[in-house]
Amino acid sequence: MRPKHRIGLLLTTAVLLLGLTGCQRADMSVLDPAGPVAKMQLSIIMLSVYIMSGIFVVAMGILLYVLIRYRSRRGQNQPPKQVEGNNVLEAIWTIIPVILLAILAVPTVTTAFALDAKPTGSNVLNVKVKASQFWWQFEYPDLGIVTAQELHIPTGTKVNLQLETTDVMHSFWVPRLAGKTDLIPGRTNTMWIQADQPGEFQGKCAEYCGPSHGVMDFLVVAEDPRQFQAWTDRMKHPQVQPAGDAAVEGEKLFAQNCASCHSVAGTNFKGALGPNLTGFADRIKVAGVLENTDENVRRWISDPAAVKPGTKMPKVPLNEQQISAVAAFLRDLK
Amino acid sequence: MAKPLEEVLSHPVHTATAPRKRFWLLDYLSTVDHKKIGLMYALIGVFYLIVGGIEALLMRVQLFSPNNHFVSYPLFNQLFTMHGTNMIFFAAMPLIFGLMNLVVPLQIGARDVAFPFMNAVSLWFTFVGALLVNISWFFGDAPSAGWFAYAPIGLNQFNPGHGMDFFIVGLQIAGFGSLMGAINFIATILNMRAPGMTLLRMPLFTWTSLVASGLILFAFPPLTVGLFLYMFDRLFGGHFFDAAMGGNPVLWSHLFWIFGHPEVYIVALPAFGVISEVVATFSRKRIFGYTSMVFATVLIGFIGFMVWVHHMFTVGFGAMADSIFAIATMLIGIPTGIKVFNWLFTMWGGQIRFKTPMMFALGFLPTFVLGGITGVMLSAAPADYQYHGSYFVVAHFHYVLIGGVVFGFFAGLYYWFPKVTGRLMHEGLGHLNFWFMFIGFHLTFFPMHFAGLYGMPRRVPTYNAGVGLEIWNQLSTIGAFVMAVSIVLFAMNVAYAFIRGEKAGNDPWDARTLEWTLPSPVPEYNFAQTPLVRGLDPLWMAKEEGKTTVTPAEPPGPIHMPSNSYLPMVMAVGLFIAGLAAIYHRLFFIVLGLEVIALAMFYHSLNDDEGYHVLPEERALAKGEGA
Amino acid sequence: MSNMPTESQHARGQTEPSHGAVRTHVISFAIMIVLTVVAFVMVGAGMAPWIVVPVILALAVIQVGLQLYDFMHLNQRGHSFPAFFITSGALLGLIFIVVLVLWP
Amino acid sequence: MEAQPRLVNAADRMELGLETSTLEGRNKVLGFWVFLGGECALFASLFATYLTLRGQTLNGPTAKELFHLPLVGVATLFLLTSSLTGVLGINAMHQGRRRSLLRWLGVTVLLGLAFLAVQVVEFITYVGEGFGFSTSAFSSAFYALVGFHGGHVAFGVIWISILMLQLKKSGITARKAPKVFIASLYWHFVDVVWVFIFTVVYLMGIMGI
Repeated sequence: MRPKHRIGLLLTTAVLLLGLTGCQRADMSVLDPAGPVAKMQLSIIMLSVYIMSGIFVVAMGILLYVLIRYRSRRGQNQPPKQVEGNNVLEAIWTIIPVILLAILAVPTVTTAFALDAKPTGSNVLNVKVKASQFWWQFEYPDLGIVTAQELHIPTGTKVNLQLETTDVMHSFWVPRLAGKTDLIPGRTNTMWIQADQPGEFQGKCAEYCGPSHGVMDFLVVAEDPRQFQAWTDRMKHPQVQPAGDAAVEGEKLFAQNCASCHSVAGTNFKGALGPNLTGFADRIKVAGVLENTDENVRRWISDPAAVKPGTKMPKVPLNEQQISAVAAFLRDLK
Repeated sequence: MAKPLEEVLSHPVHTATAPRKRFWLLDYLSTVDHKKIGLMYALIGVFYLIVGGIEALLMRVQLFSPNNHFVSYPLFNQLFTMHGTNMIFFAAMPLIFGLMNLVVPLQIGARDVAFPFMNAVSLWFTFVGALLVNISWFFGDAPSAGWFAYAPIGLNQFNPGHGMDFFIVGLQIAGFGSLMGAINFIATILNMRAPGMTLLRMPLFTWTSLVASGLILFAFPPLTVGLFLYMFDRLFGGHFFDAAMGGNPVLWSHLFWIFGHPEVYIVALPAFGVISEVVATFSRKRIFGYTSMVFATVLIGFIGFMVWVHHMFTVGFGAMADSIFAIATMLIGIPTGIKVFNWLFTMWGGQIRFKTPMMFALGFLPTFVLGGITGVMLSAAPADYQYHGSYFVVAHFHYVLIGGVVFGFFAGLYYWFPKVTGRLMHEGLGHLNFWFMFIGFHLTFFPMHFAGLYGMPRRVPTYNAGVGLEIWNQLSTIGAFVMAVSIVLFAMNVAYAFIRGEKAGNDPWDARTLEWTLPSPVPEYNFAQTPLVRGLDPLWMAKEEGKTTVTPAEPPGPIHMPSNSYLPMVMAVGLFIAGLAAIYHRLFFIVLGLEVIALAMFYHSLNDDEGYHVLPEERALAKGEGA
Repeated sequence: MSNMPTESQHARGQTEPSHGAVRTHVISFAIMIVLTVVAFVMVGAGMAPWIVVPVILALAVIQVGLQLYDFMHLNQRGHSFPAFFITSGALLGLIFIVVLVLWP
Repeated sequence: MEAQPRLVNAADRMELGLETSTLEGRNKVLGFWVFLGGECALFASLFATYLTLRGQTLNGPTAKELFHLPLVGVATLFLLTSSLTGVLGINAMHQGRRRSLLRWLGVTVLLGLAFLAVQVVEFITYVGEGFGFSTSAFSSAFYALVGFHGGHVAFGVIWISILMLQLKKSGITARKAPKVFIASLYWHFVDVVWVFIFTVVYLMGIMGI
């Protein structure tokens, strides 16, 4: 048995498996882009895959041939002819790669410049992204909205992102919409994204940032422009009316225990250290990672570090009933 | 009053003969013999390969399924930090220095390295550096900022424990060791070649060792500076990387990758050298395109210094920087491609024998080519915005570092093992070792390409369920254990060789270069008479003329040998004390440790030990020496 | 090391370094001082930076050349390897500096 | 017989001094040059650090407010002169004149000490003006670069002093000569670095570039 048999086998298996898993929900796949940026990037990926596969096949073809044809056999008493080299052959395998790389280099450079150009125009949406250990804040300066963990964008619109961090390095990555850009202390980076279709796109922090780096998730929620408009209206004029005793009790507890860090638009809660909780009930996730269910809200409040080790959110001294009350209050933030 | 020049030069030849035999352990602790030092380097390398491997296995168990809690998140971070650090600095580096020490002087017909004493110092610095980083576990606080230790996550504000200090001080010490080793090998290779061995007659392993040493020489100082700045920031209130005080965290990233990228070639180039030797020997053919191989090696070395920014494509330097460094990176593909095709055409027309070293070389080829082509894919900056920091990158560099370096080193270990020990390893076990490693490797790392493309970032202790990541991770975990079995098989094979291994003889592989003219194991003075080199592959040339060995260039005479010394170990102990004291801010012990080093250096400088001579009569008495 | 005796035979024919070397060194030194003074005076006189900076950098490079080639004997035969390593170090160092200045 | 590098080297050595008369000496000299190549990369990294951070003065003083030309000029004069005395020492060694060698090395050490004294005075003045190591990123980078160089000078002073002790004991031998020679290489290299420091740090700093 020779090595490349195995390679062939592995390649086939891998391709098969790829096909199989294609049926699954793959909402973080680079190979399934949902916007122009990721599409441009995928086209470079595919171009390089084609060129490189060609080189691989040629090299492995030669290896296969050589291993079969020139294996040592019985009765070979004379050593083989000692060849120093061959200028023509060596020139060939210098020049052909140069040409192939040039073919790859041209779109690489043009795409790099295309992605670097900041989109302008009246219908461009500006968003300030601020990352902290281990959550994301999204501020819409033109709309006066601040939210966290879930970035709402209208479909078919270019969104300009201004990226900053409050502590360590992070990296903003939504595989189906765009490759990543780092958020670095002391710098402001920019990138742009656009979603061509509505949907929820999983985002990840892609630069190691501490104990909970692996769960520093966020979502990009792309909606058609009318729904987006409706969302912005709700965020500008949120309904903060606790319904029921538990929620009223929750509001008091929130004021005592949570408001120093969290703010909610339309209330007196103006804490700026933690995520803004305006419209919390509409969120898909709690803390960016858990499904937004009543149980998960309580789980998160009762011991945040169990979900996100190293989080700045402390374990608040509340009993189970009080936590339920706070959860009830949060459920009413629409 | 000046002595006349003649008198100065006709310095009386020392007649002192070899000192009495020491107990073997004491002999090794005080040795300045490049072969014993090489063996100890290789042992350090294999030891940390196993330590790093265990760390990898723990991570793979954790990642077997989503939302697993086999290890905690902070522990996982320590595991990947230590895995990377151990594998690069304390497995790969000692392995290359081990092979270089064992082989390079023999290949160039030298009796020793240029600075035998400093060689021992390098070894012991590497040893205590590795020890210092790894004992952090026992001080309850292993480093957790990644082997790249990006600022500011490694600064006090975010990493208040001592783990990072162990990392910084340990790497600094090991780095000094590597730097001295590199200088030693450059001087050795340039100054101590046998008569007639011109630069373009040097074996390719020696060439790659020379270029790798040059890379260490220029790549480690930026790391040294970076680590010093880090130390100032953490221990003495500096503001190099702290953005709040005007510092710049990207500065560290730059300094780290100026070192970090050439580091890949530092460990990869000698592996390429091994492959060149093994492929030529087991095809019974001269290496194809020797001169272009040499130029490709030098070119890779130089371009290797001009591409580090591709590790920082997502930092936001803009399209201009990204384009320049993307193209520079692609350029490296060209000399690398030349090498691959030269290897293929060395085999073309040869008589290929599938011995274990050749199996590893053949396993190297497809694996390394895959790693190379994903490397070119990564160099396309806009595509890299997607790959960067994802499992695709993890797959890529393990293809280069395991597929290229580890396979290369195993080829080298199996190839030169008989020369070092005088015993052959078992072929059947060797093949089994190869197949387990080859299959386990691809099973572990091929799926990681897909995990990356499916959106899995690196350095995460857990991943999202239901987005198509489970299968890739499960395959990887299974593969990792298959690889672990291959290491056990290797250990068994070494044990077998020592217990019942066949005697190797001078030239078990029908090889081509000078080291195979020597007895196995090699006597302490290597060459009784310095050989005369008349071309590439001197032994093969001799064989073509019907001779069994290479003509000597000198009559038999007394051979000068350096004396053993415990000072290198003492100096390393001093540095260990000073390092540990610096971590815990104990000024008294810092001074004490540094004083130990200073006194050792002072003593060594004044002592002026001129070594001893082995006389021809003594050699004749030694076994295996056809007097 | 073992071939020390044969080495010494070659070295026997060694010529005494000429006293002319001292004169060369003193002249080099004088040039260095002049270059330094020029650089200091240019800055002290408050000339426009866009003239001064390239000039003083060039003066520094000339001075360094004198140090390397005269004081450190890089001009003598058998110094091709030293020259290679010191220029490589300088060249790579220059690349580090330029890249870090352009893209900090 | 074909070309042999050893013979070529031997011919080269005719012109050279005692320091390259043995293989050990040639190893030392070549090895030290190689080391200096690495030192280039080391100081380049420090220069790069300095150039990246020099604008980050925060509330601390800027280069323009801080540096005094005359002080730097005096320091430069000391170091440049010591470079000349160093090479004159090597000249004496080549002629086998031990006392002359020791005298020149002594002067070199004294000039090195004078340079260090000026630097200590300078640093003390700066700290007095509120420019400590922790004042700003600029101050950290300044002290790192200039301090690293000063450390090199101090090391050289100690090194040459120890060599002088040994030379007093043993005289100029084929084993001592390479040690003295590489110490002089080191000393010149330290001077080379200073030339760039006074140009890039001080002169350009005073111009406010």
